[in-house]
Amino acid sequence: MQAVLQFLNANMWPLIDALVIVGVFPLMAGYVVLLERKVMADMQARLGPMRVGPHGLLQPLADALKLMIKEDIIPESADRIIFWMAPVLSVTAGMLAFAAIPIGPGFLIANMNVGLLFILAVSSMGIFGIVLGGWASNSHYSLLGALRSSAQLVSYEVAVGMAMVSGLLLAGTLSMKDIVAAQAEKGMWFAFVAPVGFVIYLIGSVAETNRAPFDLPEAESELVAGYMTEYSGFRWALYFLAEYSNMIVVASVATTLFLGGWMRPFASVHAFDFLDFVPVLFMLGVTGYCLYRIPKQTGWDQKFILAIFAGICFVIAAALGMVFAPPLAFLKVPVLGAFWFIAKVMGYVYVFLWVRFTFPRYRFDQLMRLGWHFLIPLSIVNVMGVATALVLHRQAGWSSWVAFPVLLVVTILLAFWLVRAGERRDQQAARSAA
Amino acid sequence: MMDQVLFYFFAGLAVLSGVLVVTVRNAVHSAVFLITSLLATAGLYLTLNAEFLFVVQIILYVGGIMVLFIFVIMLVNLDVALHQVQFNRQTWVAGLLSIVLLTELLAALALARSGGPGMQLLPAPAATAASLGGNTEQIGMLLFQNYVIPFELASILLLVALVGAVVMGKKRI
Amino acid sequence: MVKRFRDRFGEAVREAWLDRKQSILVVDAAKLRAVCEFARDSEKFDMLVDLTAVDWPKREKRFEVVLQLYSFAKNERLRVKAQVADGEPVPSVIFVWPAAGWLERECFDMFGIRFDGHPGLKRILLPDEWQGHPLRKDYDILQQDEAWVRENMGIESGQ
Amino acid sequence: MDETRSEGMAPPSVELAVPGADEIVINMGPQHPSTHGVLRVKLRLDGERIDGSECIIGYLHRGVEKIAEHRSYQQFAPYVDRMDYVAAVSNGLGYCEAVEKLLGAEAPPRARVVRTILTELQRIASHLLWLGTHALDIGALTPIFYCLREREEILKIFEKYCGARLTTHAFRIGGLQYETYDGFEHDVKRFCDDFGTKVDEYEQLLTGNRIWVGRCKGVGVLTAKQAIALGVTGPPLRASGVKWDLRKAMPYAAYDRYDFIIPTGTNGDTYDRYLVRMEEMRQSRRICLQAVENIPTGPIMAKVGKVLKPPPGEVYHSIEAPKGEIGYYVVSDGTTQPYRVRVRPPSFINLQAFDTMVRGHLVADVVAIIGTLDIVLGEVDR
Repeated sequence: MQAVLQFLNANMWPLIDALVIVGVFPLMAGYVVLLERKVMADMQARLGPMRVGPHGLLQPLADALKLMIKEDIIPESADRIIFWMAPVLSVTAGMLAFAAIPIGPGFLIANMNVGLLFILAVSSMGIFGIVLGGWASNSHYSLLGALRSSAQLVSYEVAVGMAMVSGLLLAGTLSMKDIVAAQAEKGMWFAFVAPVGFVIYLIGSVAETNRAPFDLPEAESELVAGYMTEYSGFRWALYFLAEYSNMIVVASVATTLFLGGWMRPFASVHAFDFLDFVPVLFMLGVTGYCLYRIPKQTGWDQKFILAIFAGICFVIAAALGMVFAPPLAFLKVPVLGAFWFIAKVMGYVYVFLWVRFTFPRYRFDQLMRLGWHFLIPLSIVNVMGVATALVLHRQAGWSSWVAFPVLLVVTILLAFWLVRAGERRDQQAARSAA
Repeated sequence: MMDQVLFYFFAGLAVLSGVLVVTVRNAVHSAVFLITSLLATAGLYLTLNAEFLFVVQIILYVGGIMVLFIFVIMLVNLDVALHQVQFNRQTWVAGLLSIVLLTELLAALALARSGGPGMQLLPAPAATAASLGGNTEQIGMLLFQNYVIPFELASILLLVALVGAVVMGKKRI
Repeated sequence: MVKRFRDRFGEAVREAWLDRKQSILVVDAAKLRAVCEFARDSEKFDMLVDLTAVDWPKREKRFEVVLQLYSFAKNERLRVKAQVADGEPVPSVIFVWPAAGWLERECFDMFGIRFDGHPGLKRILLPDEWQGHPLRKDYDILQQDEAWVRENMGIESGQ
Repeated sequence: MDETRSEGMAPPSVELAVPGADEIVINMGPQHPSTHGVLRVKLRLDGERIDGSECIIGYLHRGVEKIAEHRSYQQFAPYVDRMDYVAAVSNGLGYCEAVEKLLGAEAPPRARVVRTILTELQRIASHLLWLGTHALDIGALTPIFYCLREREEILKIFEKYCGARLTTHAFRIGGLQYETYDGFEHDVKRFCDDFGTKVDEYEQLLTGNRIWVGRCKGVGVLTAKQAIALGVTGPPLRASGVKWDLRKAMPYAAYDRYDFIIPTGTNGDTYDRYLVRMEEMRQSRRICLQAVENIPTGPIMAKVGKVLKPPPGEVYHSIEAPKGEIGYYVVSDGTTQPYRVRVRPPSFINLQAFDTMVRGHLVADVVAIIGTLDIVLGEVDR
């Protein structure tokens, strides 16, 4: 008992952080869903959810409530235990990865020196939730969805890992915190130093999270809902949660590795210090907009809810503004850092949504070809390019302004060559088929 | 204290699921227990402050190899396998081998305790990690400086196996 | 054109006339396939637009199989008819125009006309076990295969 | 054996044989999100490739042709709307003109022009629905909302004209029942003016998209020879390179007055069918614009009498519906009820080409091919 207390005492803050993540995250995922629906509606000339709360602001809560009280159906011929366990596994893997993600310099559950690898390892376990769930459902659609999903994950993991390596080479460390520090030191986000790696990571992460245009495991027009076909109610909600947590995890990794983590844009240029006020002004703007919309709501309840939201936004704005008071200056970096981190993650997630509503879906063989014939070779070339540039820079004394662009051009040329070669191969195949 | 609790927890879990792997009839369940066992082993590595090994264990064994295992199990017709006799009559061979292995392990432990030639217990891992500043760098240094030739040999061996598998697996090249 | 058909098939071409400016050709059912091949190859009626039947219960041969042909080269339509009795098989034109595949199946389904040489002649729109052929004039609109409906739909009647 | 066989064209409805060792048979539908209704498809797979298919249809069979024999000529007209329910106006036009031909009557010029406008609007509406669902099948989520938005404008015009949006029963035998409403020309013109840029917008979204091209190019190829042999009509036939359109070949309504071109494709694949339909929408817009400029005045109904008793005889009349050639073969025995009405359904016959198109492709292409055929099960099953 003593030992347990001691352990708790020693690890109090990480444990509290973890509780916050587990408690707040589902809500956040719910609001990401709302964001997705609103963005989708906007792109599709619609309004999206408007009924539950002003502008659908309470929709996530309503959805969560509905999903929780829905009947949890287990098919008769399903493998009960595995069917029961699989979604939990998925969510666990998704949430566990947050342990190593630094949301601002002050909010990090565990600063591991293998942080990035840990995230990679844990999120690769999420695949079991999908595969086992698909198998346990004892349905063809589920099984096919699960098989596709695992094949896709395994193939794209290589490219994604290689893309990460290009960032790691630049950072020289696996610790998430130190990666950000390395970018601060360099004065430049790694996305600009190794853009090819970033783009590969972007594509690969869309594929890894099974999002459109790589959403074949759950391709509605072909496989109904893929591995989730037989799930309902809360268990289905867990899968959903897992998908969104994966999305946020990959976005966080991209933010940390390529987009400068919690640093604000132009962190090292003092002329841009006024950007520090952007968070406050942004939240004040949101508050103002909420207030502006209040009179236009129908019914006092809608007005009241919107007023509450305005209040919440104002409190956040106040919290962000407080750090400019001299006695609280030590909070300035963590609080503003958290804002910038979340803003960048949301920006990355927005790209996911944007892509989803714009592009048609790949066919499975096309997806595999893109992965194996294009992304993997390109990512290997990219790693070698970055490594060469680093050697030229560090050992041969080239300026990094010369070394990196030169190697970048070489890599891009190779990418074009790969595309050409692929097209030629397709044509040849078409000719031989005809 | 906490370390010991964790050690016994992981060790017990590893042994228990290891036993279940071979006793459970359903191949998928068996694979799930194997995953549990591998994860428990990974947990053991973590208690030894070997983060890199921990992570690699998960990425390679759990995230890579076991996925392929399950992949294969799902594609193979399970109903047939369920009705086959799963234990063949080589119990005594297995028993003999186990005894030999156990003896070897015990002997090794005994020698290490008595400090036989080349068999000293390594210094406490925690101390190593702390003194050398990170387990990952240490492994990297060892692999690519002291043991670079065995490492490359192993890589070539794996490459050969890979090529061989492709050659055997593909109907026509 | 009728003359060319006459020259080639003689008596097999029973009648030919124009109805509302549309040319109609009545041929022997047994010669149907030969006529069709001739129409396709020599007269360039390269598309089978439609194949159906009409039931005339009072006639000696109650069914009239009707083919609508179209020629892309001449931009012209031709209606070929053949009269058959109940149970008398008609040569299938599926190897002349593959389009006939489903059309003949539908014709079989609705009228019970058998097409000789059709490789998969079975019901197409109605369930395989259905009794009766709905488009025959003696199949009343209220009549149904009640047994099938009871058995497969779990209701008393489809009405 | 004979010519068609030697071209490697299997007869379309051969039953699927018992699968061999390496072959599996899978089933799609009738309850499946991308079969556009209650179509059931059995596929025989050799590994990943499809080497045979069988469509099982009839789940929506309502016996339309039988019903016709028990209704008067006018009474049957609303039933044809229920066949291709996304292009009801076109169905109605075909039926009305067929019966008019049987009667020897002809609709007055004003009625014919209005018919042309409404039918072309219907073609646009039908193609829009096709585009939306086809894109949705291939995984593009957004186009369908744009398409439905434009389609809504067309349906509003229909609603203002005759009170119904979907199964309109817009035309009567002999002409029109209703005079056009005030502002009809203005509505049509405004729609056409807006629509031109909208089509370009859809094309921007899809035409050059690598994924779209990858999913559509070379998928479901139908050569001109195959298409003709299989009786395929409409956009699929034109995409195979046959420049044939009933509006030009055998003009009806008022099409002979207007200037438009028939778009054709070259490869006969899904991509070409897509391009052909897109261009057809533009051409339909052109026709509408020309027609609405100059609608002749005069009566809208020919003198056909209250009770229709066509002289005995028969007639086959077909028009270019959005899906292909829809034909009506009407036999009269001199009474007030048709002796036999046969509908030549374009979807039914186009669907027959599915087997030829799908062979050698992957399962994922089935969805694209069903989509590109643009079938409506209400018409396939009747």
